[in-house]
Amino acid sequence: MAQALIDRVREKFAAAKGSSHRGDEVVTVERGDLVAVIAFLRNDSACDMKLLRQIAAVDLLTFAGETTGGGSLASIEAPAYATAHKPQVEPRYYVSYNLYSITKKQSLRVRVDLRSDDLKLPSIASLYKTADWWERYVYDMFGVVFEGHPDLRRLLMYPEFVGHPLRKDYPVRKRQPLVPELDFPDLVRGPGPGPGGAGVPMSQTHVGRKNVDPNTYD
Amino acid sequence: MSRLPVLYPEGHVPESPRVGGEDKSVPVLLSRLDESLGWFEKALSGTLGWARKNSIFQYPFVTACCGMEYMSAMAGRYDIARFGAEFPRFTPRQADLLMIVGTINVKQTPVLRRVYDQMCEPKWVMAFGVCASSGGFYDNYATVQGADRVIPVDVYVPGCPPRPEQVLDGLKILQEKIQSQRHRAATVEKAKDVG
Amino acid sequence: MDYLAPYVPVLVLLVIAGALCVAIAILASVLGPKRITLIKESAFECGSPSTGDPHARHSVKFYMVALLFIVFDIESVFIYPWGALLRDFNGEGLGWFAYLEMLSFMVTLALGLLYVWRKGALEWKT
Amino acid sequence: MTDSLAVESELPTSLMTVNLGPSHPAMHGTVRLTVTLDGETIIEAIPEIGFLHRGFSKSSEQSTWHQVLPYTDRLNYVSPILNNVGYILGVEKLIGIKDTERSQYLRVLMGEISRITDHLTCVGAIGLELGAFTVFLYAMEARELLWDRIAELTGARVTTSWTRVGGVATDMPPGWEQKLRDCLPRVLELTDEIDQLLTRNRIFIDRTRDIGIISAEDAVDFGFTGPCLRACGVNYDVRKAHPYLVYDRMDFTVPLGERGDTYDRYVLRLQEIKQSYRIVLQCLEQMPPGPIIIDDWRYALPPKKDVFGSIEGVMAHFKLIMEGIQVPAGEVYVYTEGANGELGFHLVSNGKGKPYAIQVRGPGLPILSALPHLIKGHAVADLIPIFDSINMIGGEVEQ
Repeated sequence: MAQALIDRVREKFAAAKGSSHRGDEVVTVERGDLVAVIAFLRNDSACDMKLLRQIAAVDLLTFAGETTGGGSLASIEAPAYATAHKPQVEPRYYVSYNLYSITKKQSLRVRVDLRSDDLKLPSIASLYKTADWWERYVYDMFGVVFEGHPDLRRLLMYPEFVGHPLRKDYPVRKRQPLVPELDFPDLVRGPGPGPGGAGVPMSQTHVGRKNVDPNTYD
Repeated sequence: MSRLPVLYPEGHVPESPRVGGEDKSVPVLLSRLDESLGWFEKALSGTLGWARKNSIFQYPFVTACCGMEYMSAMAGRYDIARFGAEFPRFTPRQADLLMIVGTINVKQTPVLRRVYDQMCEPKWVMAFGVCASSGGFYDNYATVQGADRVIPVDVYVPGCPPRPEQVLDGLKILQEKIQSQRHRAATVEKAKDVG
Repeated sequence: MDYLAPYVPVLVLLVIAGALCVAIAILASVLGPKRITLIKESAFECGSPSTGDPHARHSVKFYMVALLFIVFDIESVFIYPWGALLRDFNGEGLGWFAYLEMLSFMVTLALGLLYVWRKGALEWKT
Repeated sequence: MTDSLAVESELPTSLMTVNLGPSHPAMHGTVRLTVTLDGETIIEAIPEIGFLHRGFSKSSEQSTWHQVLPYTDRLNYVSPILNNVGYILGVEKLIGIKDTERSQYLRVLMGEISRITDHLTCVGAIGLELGAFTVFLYAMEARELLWDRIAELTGARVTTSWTRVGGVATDMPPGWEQKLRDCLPRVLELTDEIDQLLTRNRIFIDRTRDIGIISAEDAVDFGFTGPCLRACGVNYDVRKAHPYLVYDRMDFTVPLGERGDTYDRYVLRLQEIKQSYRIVLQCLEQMPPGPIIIDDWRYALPPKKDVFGSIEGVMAHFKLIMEGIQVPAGEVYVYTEGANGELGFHLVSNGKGKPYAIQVRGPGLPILSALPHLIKGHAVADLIPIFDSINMIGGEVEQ
């Protein structure tokens, strides 16, 4: 039912491309007229999209990659993504603004693709008060800078944190501790063989250990 | 009671950071009563242990889902008041037991460290739930793999979240530990940098 | 001294209570181990380093409320024993005199209340 | 006459900044609020969150679609089944399958029971932090009764991880329905006792009426959904606006508030408990017999007799466990009515066994961002009931 919405957007903004997957309508717009599209969707009486549900961002670096499943084998120690030999993907990020109209009961997602070298987007904090924190979240997790944002700081991570954790090339377990941590070996998983040592599932830790007495090790 | 055979993996496993570690804020109480004690000291230590064990004031450092089970442990059915540990004190000055209830993430560590340092002796720490004991299944950039990487911990209560009975069992184990520890009287130690 | 006799149990109670409090205070300070460190001396503000100075100058209205409370609370404290003994006064023929006495006490304080009310000290200016 | 008092306003007073830090009972342990006070009035409040950020999105990218389920019921850990249902509906929408009739009823039934426990906990917390400890104990007793039923069905009291792609994990044990019918009246009785204790209590009304008011436009602008939005009179409930599962066959009303203050948000939660009770009863009556999980072995584990009985069963079981469910590529946003508002999952799949990207729209995050707006100008003591009435749950706000 939101197909009419996409047509309305396309009338005013030729560059917009509509698409729909499993019933969710997404309209992809250029970065230039992003604010205009969202202002139109918000203020136009026919669309009346007053509720900005969420600003989601996705990093498409390993989208075509071969990250197989491997349920129980999925050792928590995911190999850190080596960007060197992996092909760069451009445009690498996309940010999707999820709008909903309470009165018209229809929802639409406005999507903007971003190249990895200029991660800039105009801020819509002036249109929606809730955009303030969502934009800080996307800045904190992906590093997308929102120009015109009243107070762009990290939302979740601590100021001393370097890097943006939800990027695909940020290793899962790269910790930057604030308080010096006592680093004693992982007594449960033990220093056993296998790729990750501490990352190897429990059952494989005592395989091949020298003085393991099988009947006492629970 | 028969104890499970505890197997130490080879290689250097440091003594539990709580005892004698280089960390200056290790509590004053030592864990082994086998040092030679006179009759009076043993009696004094026993009574002090008994008094402290039965009147634990807890500082609930509640962060995550374990808080729900903490509520159940405090509420009517699994009442923790039966063991004398009912009265939560929300200031470390008046608390004996620091209950770390829930996940400790990296941003929380300075707060946890500060609250622990500001607690008055004698103090104990209970890691309530798997996340506080070993990080649980949050093994990523944001979480600390167990509160014992930041502060010394006395009792680990497993479970995600632990059933209130497990919490009470953990409290019982802590009480046994307090009773068997050596409690000295009137020891005053002042850190160098304090005026 | 005989009329003091009924009060001996009260005296014993006070002595025991006082001794108990003093004992607990002494025992607590003697038996408890003390480890004084810099962080322990600093203020506790929910785990965050305390910003801002705690001795900020507050508005006068808080002090004024305290004063008004003291005045009118002590007034009610005086009325209680009077109320309890009014029947005995009446028995000894002093009823009217005691009643008028308390009335004059209350009127003077009522005047005070009127003054405070007219002065506008009762409105809570946020 | 009052001139001499006018001088008093010129007396210099300085502002005081207080840290309602992360480790504070009223802040539920996960928010630092730096409050600037003039005497008792709050001039400005700066919230700082992230003290319970546990890297849900990052961890979910390392686990298969089913392994993400335990992470979801730690998002809003007060009503975990609502998160499970919300997430699994998203995965099913990505795959394009629907679960069996009976499992839809089971999901609605357990979702509503979980919603009741959420509202009970919130109301208990409001009472507790305003000093009414008895209300907290009544709420906890009622919640224990419901947790027993949840534990008997799903196996866990809080961390249920109960739904599966295409169905649910466990069916109702024998005699469970009767036990539920026996304990629900006691839960309602306790809710009525809480109602009598607080709703017409002079002190409670003074502490919560006209405190933390937000207008309907501001609420929508701040992204409010759920009881906090309906307290301002906006009728938006995902179960009515976009019925999913079998909510269209349930007849229940959506209570609305008028002033959007703390009192309305409290009363709304009590009324929603009664509505959820009605839904639970209707679910129990209309519950159809039949399988609780679809029979498509590409997505659902085959029954044990097939796993050990036939080669296809073993292969399907092995592939599902080892490879995880191969969800077709695509991007989907699925929203359900969580206990605090619209709980949305933005799921992106690249056709492999692991989710490519998951971002949760926790209903608590936008509401918490409006906290400074809500408490400006109020006294410090009002901050506690306002913060309780928005029912901020660290897990869903900071993922």
